[in-house]
Amino acid sequence: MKVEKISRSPLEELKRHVGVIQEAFKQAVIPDRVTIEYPRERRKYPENLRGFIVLDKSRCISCFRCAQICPANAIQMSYFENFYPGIDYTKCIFCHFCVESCPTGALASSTLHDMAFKSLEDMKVKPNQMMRLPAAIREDVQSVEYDVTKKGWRLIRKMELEDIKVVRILPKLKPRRAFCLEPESCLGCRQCMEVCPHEAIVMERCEITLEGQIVGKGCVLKITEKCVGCGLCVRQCPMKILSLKEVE
Amino acid sequence: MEEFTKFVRGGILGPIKKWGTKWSLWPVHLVTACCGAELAHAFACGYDGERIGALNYGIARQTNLIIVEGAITRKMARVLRITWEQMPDPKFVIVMGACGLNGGIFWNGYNLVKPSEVVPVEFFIPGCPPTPEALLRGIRQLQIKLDKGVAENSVSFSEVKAEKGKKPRILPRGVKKVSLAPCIVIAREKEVEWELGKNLCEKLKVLGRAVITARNRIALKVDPDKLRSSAMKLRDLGFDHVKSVNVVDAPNEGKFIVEYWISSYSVKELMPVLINLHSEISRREPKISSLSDIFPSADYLEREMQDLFGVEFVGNPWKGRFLLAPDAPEAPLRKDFKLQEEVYVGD
Amino acid sequence: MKEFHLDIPVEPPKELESLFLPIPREYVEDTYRKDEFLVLVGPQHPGSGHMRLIVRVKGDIIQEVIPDPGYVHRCVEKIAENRLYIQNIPLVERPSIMDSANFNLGYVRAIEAAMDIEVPERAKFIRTILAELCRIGTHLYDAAILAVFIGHTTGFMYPFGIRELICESLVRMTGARFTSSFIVPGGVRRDVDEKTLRWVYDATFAIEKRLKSFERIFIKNPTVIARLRDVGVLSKEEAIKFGVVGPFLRASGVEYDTRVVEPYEAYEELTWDIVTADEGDGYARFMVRVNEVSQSLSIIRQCITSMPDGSYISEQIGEVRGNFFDKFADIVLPAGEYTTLTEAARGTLLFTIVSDGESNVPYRMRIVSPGWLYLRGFMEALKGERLADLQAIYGSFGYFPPEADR
Amino acid sequence: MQEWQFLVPDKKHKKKFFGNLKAEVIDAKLCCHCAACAAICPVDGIVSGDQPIDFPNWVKECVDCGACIKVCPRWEYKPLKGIGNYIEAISAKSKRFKGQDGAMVTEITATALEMGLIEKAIFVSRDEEWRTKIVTIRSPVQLYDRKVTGTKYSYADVLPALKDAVIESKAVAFVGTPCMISAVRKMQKSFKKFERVKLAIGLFCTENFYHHQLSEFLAKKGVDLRLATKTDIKKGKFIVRFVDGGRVSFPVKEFEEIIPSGCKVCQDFAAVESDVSVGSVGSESGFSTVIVRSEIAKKVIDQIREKGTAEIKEPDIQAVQKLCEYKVKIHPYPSKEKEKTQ
Amino acid sequence: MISTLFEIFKSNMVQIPLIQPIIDYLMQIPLINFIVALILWRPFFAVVIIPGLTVLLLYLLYIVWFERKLTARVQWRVGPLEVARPIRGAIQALADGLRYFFQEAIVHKEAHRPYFVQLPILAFIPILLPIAFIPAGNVVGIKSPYAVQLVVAFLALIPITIIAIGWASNNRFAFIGSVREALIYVSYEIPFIIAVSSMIYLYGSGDPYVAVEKQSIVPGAIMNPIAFLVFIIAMLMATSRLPFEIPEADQEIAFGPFVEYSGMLFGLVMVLAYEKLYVMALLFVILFLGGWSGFYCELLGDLNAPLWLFIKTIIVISILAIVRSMYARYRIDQAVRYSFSWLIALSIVALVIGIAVGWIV
Repeated sequence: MKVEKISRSPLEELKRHVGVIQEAFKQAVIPDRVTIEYPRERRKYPENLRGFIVLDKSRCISCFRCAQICPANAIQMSYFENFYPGIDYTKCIFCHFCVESCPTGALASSTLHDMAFKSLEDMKVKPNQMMRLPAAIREDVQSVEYDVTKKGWRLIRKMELEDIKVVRILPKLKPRRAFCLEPESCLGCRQCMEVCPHEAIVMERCEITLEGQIVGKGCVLKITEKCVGCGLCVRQCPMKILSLKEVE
Repeated sequence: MEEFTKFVRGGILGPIKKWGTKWSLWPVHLVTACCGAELAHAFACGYDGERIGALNYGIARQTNLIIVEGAITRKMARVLRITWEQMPDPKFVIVMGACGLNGGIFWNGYNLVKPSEVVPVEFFIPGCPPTPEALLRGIRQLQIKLDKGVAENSVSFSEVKAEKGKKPRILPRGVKKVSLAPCIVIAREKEVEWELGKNLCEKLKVLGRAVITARNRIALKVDPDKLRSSAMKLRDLGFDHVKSVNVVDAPNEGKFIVEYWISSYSVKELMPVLINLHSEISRREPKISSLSDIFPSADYLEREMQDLFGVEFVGNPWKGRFLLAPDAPEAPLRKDFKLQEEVYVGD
Repeated sequence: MKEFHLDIPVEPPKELESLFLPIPREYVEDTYRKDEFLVLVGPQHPGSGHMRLIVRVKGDIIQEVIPDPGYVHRCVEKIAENRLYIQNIPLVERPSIMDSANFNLGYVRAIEAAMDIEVPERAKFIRTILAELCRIGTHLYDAAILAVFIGHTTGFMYPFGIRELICESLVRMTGARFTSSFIVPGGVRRDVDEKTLRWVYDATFAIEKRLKSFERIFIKNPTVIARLRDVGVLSKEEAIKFGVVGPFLRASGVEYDTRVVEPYEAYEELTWDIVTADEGDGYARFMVRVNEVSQSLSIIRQCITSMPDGSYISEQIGEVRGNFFDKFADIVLPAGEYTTLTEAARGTLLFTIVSDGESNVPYRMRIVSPGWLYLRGFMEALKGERLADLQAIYGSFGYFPPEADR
Repeated sequence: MQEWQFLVPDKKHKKKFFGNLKAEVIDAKLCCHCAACAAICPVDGIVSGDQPIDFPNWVKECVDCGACIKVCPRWEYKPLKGIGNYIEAISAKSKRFKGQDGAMVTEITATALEMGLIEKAIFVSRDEEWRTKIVTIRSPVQLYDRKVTGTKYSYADVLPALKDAVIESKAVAFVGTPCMISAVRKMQKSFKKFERVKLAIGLFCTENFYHHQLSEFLAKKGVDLRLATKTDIKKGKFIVRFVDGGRVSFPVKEFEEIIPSGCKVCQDFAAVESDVSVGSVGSESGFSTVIVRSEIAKKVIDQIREKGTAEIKEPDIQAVQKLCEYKVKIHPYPSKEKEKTQ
Repeated sequence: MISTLFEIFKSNMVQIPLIQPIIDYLMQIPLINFIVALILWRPFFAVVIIPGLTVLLLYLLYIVWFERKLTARVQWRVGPLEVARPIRGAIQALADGLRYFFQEAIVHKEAHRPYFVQLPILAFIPILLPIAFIPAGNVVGIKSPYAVQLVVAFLALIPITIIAIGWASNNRFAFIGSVREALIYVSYEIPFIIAVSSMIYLYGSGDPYVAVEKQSIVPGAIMNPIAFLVFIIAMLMATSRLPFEIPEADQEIAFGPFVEYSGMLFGLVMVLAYEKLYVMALLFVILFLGGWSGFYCELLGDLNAPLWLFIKTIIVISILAIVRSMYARYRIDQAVRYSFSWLIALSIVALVIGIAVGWIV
């Protein structure tokens, strides 16, 4: 498709001038205004707007997935009763890879997105501050929504306050547990045991027998029922012999 | 004079001055990075920052607010400081966007500077990019600060009580896995049904090793001293521009692989074909002849590679830095320049 | 007309030494000896983005322009070598956030090409919608910047107003106004429901309606035409020689569009035209993009009306929610080099990923963004024009430094 | 509930396992610098490089798993000697590749890759200063690089890279000195995963050097390694060839002072435990002697024969035998000094 | 001495029946009566109160706000608002003015310091001088039969101060801006003078009183529409308004001559164009829109004429304000070419019409 050539005749020129003047005066008389007067009114964003992230501590299994998937390394785990994620909003880019990665739905997105801080220190949010939505300064008295139809676009103002919502979508995942695929390759380094946040892997000393003969001292490692399938051991294992499997 | 200044600042006229400043926060037009798009939204008709008295305006002398729109690079940091120095008192700085706060996604980049280390900053706005509402919230917070005299965060966190525990001895391993012995294969042959490509490969065999790597992609390896003649030959075949110049650093094999991605606009059937003309040069004396006179489109790309890898393109008239600031590290894209590693456990 | 030189030796101003000019001192002295003038435009200048142009003028005529880019060089290529493949998705979007879907798409396609992932039809259509929305958004953004560069503030406001609809569409579909990071290897992150698609469908009509106002007040504005016509002309030969890309190449009469030359996603199944022009001047460059906006609107409508049912992500990947880490963190591409071409809004976008076959980070990632490719053509177009045209040509190219500098 | 067992080796000292290793191997000057311990260490604490193996801060960081002892070829050292068992021995020269002599290591790897017996091979490359670098070979194309082929007389950390390769791929080959081969065999004994090392190509080896010592030594002699294209040991002489075609040579005896202590106790010349050993001894110049010891290697050699990618001759096996004996003679174990002290 | 002055003032006072009782009361108080008499002394009243300085300031506050508001309206947005919501943000310009007033005024090192500081203040002289000559009924500063010519002559001084400002700034962009100002000056001044002289020919005199009188039936705009058009375009060019905002072009040369100004000084130079517009609009109203003639209100007395003049001026300027949101900026060579071809041609046509109509009337 070729772009139409623009005519250079003075008459056309004049026509265009008239068009401009017409449009400007039309707008001056009946403006198609689309401004959202923000501090006074709040725009109704859809629920899936990616905003401030809220943590439900009771669901968190300290699996480090959020911290390790974060492209900006904004999530660092802090140790309370267990490891919980804290988000550094000086780095957070609101991609919500962490929310998508959370296997239990402990992290949830909220529609709170208008924040301003006076110092960088205040922006490093600790896990215990993330469990509730923060109280935000709000000056809005009404809410606005875009109304789009085939005919055009206008704003609908409603005299009601838009709540900041927390949207928690629980992932449909079967429970998983760690399994050892290749016990013969175990180094015996016990890293899996030490890294486990739930003390689900235990070790006992024993004697190793091979074909009925005692070969030497050894240990036995057990993955117990406590395992919640966080997968830390899987990633920790230097020989990569552990794996997560779905269990019924 | 000093007494006069003092009087103006704190005297009876103080409240008037404060009021004037509060409703007339004019951000200077200092676009530093891509958050400028959201800044434009905040001042365009969707949100109209002019409503609250902020008018995006001209240059440093006539304004009193800098909105740092994201990343400040080494080059830009100087500009930011100069702009700030040029501005008349009283002046304020708001930083928007993660890049400007702590680097954001570029936190371990070699070229970023934190604005808060360059100029005093009043308010920080998180987001990447922050929504226009967030920016207006920042301006609003600044107004409130001018009103009350103290700065406030716009959100206040309610802390849930939690016992602080002790860090365990072993911390989980990072997820990143970097090969100790990387293998770099540029031209991996692939079987594809592509008649034109096979013909081309036949034609190019005289120049060097020509391999079809995928549909529409041909890799042609030539000796460094034959690079120019090969390029000329390609030009005669109808290839007329360079789409990319790339250097791959292979320290384990002690070489740089210099690639030119050459394609054609003028011959219709060659349009989809991308020829990767590459040759290997020694890492100790990284020199290769430039193709910028054969393909002028390679000029800036070569300059960039010269800057980032320290590979000298003999024949390119440009010497010295192009993309990087004078104080940026030498040849940062070489593999021996390491970036800071991630930390997954905080305090 | 005969020129008369005043034979007075002029010393270059002292300030030129303190401005870290990347050009040699002799060049500056030579300029001043020849009764010419160096004007530094940017980076803090109302009519330039985040870059500096060292403009050598003779009277009002530009003799040569030397770009001083890198003010937004954010080391994307280096950082990408230190991040997981999946973590690079937000990273590659950042150079051009208004065009995020196209950048995202180019990168993800390179991964898919390497791993031989088949993308389901529905995902392809959703991706196409996102890419086209971003294309419209970018063209509008550039139109707005062009308007403000030639002093037309209304021309700035209207596109940004219309862009609000684009942003709203993106929020409804993906959850973010700009940087959606929505396209992942194998498909997209979430399904988009019928209601949202209907909304986007209606929005295309609303956009079209608003664009009519914009056309009257800006596109057909005689002052705009006067400023852009016959300004910064790049002939077809020049455009090819200097490797100009995208709409700017098409404005010079070359019918090259990656979406046709090397079709990807759903473009083959839709009907649309390549927009070209012959003049190669500023107005042609602008008009090509204006016409592309309407083409894109039509593509979006076609996509929505013929949206196939099915999965939004490849079966090789499976449900993403909650599984994101497990699915994507350990992606390792087979060793080799993978290059994809994508038609981003401003032109051809080239992604090269070199993988060593063992690391879960790219060995080398090369982005050649359209801005960086047409910078040379842009500089050539400036030669011989008036100083006041610098901004007009700048705007007509829609040069966006973060995109070029990466 | 799932459980499995693992063996904990015996300690000789009441220290953590690395302490044992340090006392018995490293400090006893037995360490051959094969870097097996560095490869296997689960906390990545053991560093090898251009200096003796060490674990800084091992007292604190060592997790006391004993893996390093399980894999160390010099732990409870019983030297291997002689030419070992073999299926056949040939002398060959590759037609495709250029290497040290007959480029048979390269040829065998390339053929194995082409046959699909292995997915990748760990090779040693070098930089301009002849520092060793490890590269993974995935396609025969890479083997055309002259830096990859050819002998480097410096230690290389092949095994850490090998471990990564083993975790990822199903079939791996590698090239190593006799001590590395022994280490890999020990690994295979303890850890099943290492059975994925399908092809262990051993090199004939008398001794190896630390890179910095070698380059300093040569620098003292006025040799700039950066200009060298090839190094070689032939008939008791260390030969360096240069870019401009020149060459210098020194008797190997002069190198006595820089031979690391670990090599002075090694008696294995022909890589007895390998699948196939390759070296120049026993062939005329331009040819390599190949000693095939296992079935898989035999398959490869048969393929080479079939395809005719190499010229094949009869080797002089006696020469190899002689050198094996010679190595036992010059590297006595337990060493004479030690015997004296005992 | 004082009493003589007092007598002079008293004899020539503005008569406003509406506030006459208050004035009468104030006149009885000593000292105050002198001030009141001074203020109401016609020449002083004309220059300082209306249509002079005081309403000029009011006008400035109004026009800056109105222009921003109108532009915002055309641009689908709201414009200044939150500063005073009940009155739709009408005091926005006051806030900006106060901010400028209290901001630091930087005089940079390279500037010619005395001129740099003086010139923005000196620029007020060519603004106020013509106001003294513009009559509003019988409220007049200096009565002169050559008032129109004088006003045109004084207006020509303003660009010279702007050029001087650019020179004093000693900045590359300021230089370019000054040169552009000079070029634009040459190109609009000729059609402007020809258009004005066509009206002088039409009315047969440069006396505003004659002009207003002659327009009592048909306004000048209808008598000579071409001159009307030329005057408007010249006015846009003279006051650096879009599409001829060339010397200040902020995207190109960053406010040209004013690039280095800050604080109060910038406040002064920024309103220069608006003041010039005001003076030109006054002249425009007198020449084309019947001046101060209008519906007479008994209560206002002498104030009637100046008020009408002022209101008409404000309306003219307000309508012109919309141009800002309509057009892009022309290039300098285009603007000069237009004015030397089309505009001069038009103005000569206007001159012919003026002479012809003047001859008929």
